[in-house]
Amino acid sequence: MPDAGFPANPQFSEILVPKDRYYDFCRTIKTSPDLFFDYLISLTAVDWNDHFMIVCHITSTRYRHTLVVKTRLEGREELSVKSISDLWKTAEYHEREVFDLFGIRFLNHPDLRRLFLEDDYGYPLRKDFTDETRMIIK
Amino acid sequence: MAVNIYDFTELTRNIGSGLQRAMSPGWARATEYVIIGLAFLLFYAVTGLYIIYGERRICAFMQNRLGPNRVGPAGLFQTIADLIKLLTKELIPIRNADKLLFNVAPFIVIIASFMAIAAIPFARGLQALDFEIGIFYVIAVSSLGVVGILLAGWSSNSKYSLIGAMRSGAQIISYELSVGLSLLTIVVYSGTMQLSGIIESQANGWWIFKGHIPALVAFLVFLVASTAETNRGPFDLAEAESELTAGFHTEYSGIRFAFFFLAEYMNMFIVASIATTVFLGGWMPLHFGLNNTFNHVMDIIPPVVWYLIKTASVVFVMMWFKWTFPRLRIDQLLTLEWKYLLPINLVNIVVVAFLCLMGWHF
Amino acid sequence: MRSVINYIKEILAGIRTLWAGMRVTGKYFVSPGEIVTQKYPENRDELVMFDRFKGEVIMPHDENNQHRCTGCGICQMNCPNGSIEILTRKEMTPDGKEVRIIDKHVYHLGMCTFCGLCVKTCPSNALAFGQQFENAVFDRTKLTKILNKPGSSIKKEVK
Amino acid sequence: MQEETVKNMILGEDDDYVVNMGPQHPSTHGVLRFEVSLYGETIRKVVPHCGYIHRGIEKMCERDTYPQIIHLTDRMDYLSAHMNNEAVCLCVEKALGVEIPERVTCIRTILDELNRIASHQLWWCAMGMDMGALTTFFYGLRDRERILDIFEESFGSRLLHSYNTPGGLMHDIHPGFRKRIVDFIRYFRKKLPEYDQLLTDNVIFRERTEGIGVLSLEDAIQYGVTGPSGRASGFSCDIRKIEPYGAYRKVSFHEVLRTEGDTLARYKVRIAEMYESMHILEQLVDQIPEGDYSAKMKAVIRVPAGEFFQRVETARGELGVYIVSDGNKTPYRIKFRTPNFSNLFVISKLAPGHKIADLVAISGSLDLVIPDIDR
Repeated sequence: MPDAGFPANPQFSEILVPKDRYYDFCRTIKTSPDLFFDYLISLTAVDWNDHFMIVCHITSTRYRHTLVVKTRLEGREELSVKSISDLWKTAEYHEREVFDLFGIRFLNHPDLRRLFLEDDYGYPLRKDFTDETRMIIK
Repeated sequence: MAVNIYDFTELTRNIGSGLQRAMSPGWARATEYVIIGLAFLLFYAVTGLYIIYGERRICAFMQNRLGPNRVGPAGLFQTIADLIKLLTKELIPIRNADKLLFNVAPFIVIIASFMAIAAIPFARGLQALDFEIGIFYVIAVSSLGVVGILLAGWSSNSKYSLIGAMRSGAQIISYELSVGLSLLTIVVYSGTMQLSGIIESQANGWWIFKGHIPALVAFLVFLVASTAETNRGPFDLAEAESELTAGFHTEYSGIRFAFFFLAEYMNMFIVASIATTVFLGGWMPLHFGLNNTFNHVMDIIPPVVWYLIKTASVVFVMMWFKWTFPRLRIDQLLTLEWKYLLPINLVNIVVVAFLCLMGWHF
Repeated sequence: MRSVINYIKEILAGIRTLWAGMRVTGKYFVSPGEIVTQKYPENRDELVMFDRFKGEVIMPHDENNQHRCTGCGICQMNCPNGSIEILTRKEMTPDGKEVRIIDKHVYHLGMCTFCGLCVKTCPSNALAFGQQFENAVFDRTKLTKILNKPGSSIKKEVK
Repeated sequence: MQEETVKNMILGEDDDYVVNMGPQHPSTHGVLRFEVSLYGETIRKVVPHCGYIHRGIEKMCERDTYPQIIHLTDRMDYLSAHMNNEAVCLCVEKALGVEIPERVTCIRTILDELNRIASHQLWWCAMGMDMGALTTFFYGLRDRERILDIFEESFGSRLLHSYNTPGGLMHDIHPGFRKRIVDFIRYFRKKLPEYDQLLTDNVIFRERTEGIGVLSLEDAIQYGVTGPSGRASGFSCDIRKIEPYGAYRKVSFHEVLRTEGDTLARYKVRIAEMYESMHILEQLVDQIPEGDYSAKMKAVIRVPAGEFFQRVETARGELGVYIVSDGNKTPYRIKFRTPNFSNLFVISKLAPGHKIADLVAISGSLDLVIPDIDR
């Protein structure tokens, strides 16, 4: 994969995949018998103000190796990335959580509803989220 | 062996003739009815409340707790306080409920158990109704309660209630068979359906002792089936608080709920007394052998006390069931009835009939 | 025939397991010594909490009505949810220096999560956990407490 | 693009008989709502709705310093509070590269296992109560009380103890700690067979659980079902074995694995884990090394910029803590991969085809703690 980056990470091997290759890459590492990353530990997002980073911790129950797959979403509005919920079923709910808390849409997601919050709440884990009545800011 | 037991018939006859001397026959009859009605009402309420208290204490001791111990000595007035609380509570009206049926349902349940209690023979002569088909009457009347439960579930317009009521309908109607058949074994033995007659037939030994193994089997089947018929745990599917919150009486509050609650406990008392009457010799004292000191000591205890002791121990066993076992699932409940209890019962009756035919019973 | 025997065996095995369970509950029914219920309001006197019990944050005062709090505000800073507010005032010492002194140590019991960070991080050990656990009140404002007693002063050796 | 459905109920469009179990329902152990579509008594579809106690712990953590985060993690899975604390502490310690005294790791492991037993006890009694055996509830709580006494004596609180702190422990253990644990093990080894007599062997319980809600190994991995629920399907997911932390390297214990994957298997794994935990405790309790109860830490902990991930085995499965730091004293982003979050959603796979009563049994056997899902 030529356009992937390998950020330094002391703990796990890490790979930064372009957004449009993200789904294909995930499918490859899941189905390839040498890699066999069959267990998605966690899927989350990080708000870096100018861009969002999707972070997946994926491990293999057969070889016990762990990989961190990241993909970068530019901008703050109309964010979307292809869903990996058909590869790992648990991603369906992690993606719903990310959609709920960050407002990142996942394409081809079977059931993209807000998981925790009301529909008009806003996206609380974004860094620019404010709520005077409910937050104590120190 | 003739057991010399005080006959309450003399007392009641004396009261009857006294009343007839004092007023015209019609009035005397009416007064008798009122007296009997009031006596049963009082008995019903007091017994119900103290069975509830007993259950709370018993389950508490089984669970390493103390149970109610604050109101009155040893918490004896706890359930009375609860009753007063329930009486003063608001009756929450349910929107979209069928008002008439919703209000009638608790009364149907409580009237059914009230009618059954009339036939219970507490001692010789101490019985309001002594039909020749006493067992048949009790079974028929006690199963009327299911109508009330079904109505309650249907009319409260709640999904939980409806599921609970449907479960209860399936459950009670199927277990009715086992209850009837297990009682029938003793009817075959004793040759009468009159409750007092059945007790008299046990003067020389209780049916559970002298009825060979079939009577024991019938007793166990009756215990299981009657527990199920009263909607008690482990067969409390109609209430099933962890599944259906409170089942058919989810929407009931205040005294209407109290009616259901009281009826449940009184039904337990009723089936326990039927078990006592039919299997455990009713008011007959415990005898071993023929004339010995033990038997004479046992004879001193009055028959009513004997009756209540036996009933209480059957009630205790039913409580013991409830506080030990997990609840069955609806399909397992029906499996238990149709695949186990009913075939066993049928075989049992054939065996008993054979025994009686050959004259091998006592 | 075998199926009939199995059928009966199955029933007997089931009854045996049920009886095992009933034996357990029956055993506890007849052993009142196992009852663990505490008669709570009556046994208040003999009810002793563990000495490390985290009841509420208190500020121990000695017999001279002196405490150890310097009003440094470290507890306020370390409190995760703002249950502690330190109100200080400036005071002149006899030798003309201006020192900061605690005016009010406001403690919101209603917000406290008993994490223990204030007690742990206090540099002068001014705070401790009390044994009081009956904290229910009818008025929420009563949960806001002032830990330093009126008229109290700081101990000499803490300065 | 998928349309966002703005609806509270998502079932019930056709002629289904839809029943809401929860948010106030005795069997959901918290504020969780199952939307259940029924056909008679048989479940057609289950949709879990959560978020009733979402407190935004991850957002609050972005505001708090690392020692302050600890007390928030207590409130996720409140039944395995100690493991949650430890996960954050281990992650911060790993980021800082601090050497933790032997004494601390040993005590932490002991407390992990005590907490696991306490949690499984509460699960056992709640499971029994879900199945209708109310007496189990009191027996379980009675035995759990002994562990809570150990906790209270040492840390002052029973449930949410916030006893860990990055670098070690808040204060040293109580002198009576060891004796109480030994007493407890002796006591509990006597009581555990009663658990078997009451539920495990009971014919009604067996009928209710055997073959109910079978979770295959593939589905367990797909759904990320970890902990005892995953191990009942044969998914070897015990972090204590895979990535040993604390003193787990030094002790010998078995990872309890079963292959049936049904409700009874999940039940039996937890019962067996209680025995395993007591086995671990017996190995460690006499060998608590002397030393400091905390490593030397700076007054203000600043984690170096970077990303750190730590997995810990809680009583319910794998807890992952993902800390993104930008070098400040507060984390830039913290994510808790909580076990119950993944364990919950498998219920919509397990329950259909069974009866309502089985839904209660299945959700009881998954041992859900709702605040852990909502965070």
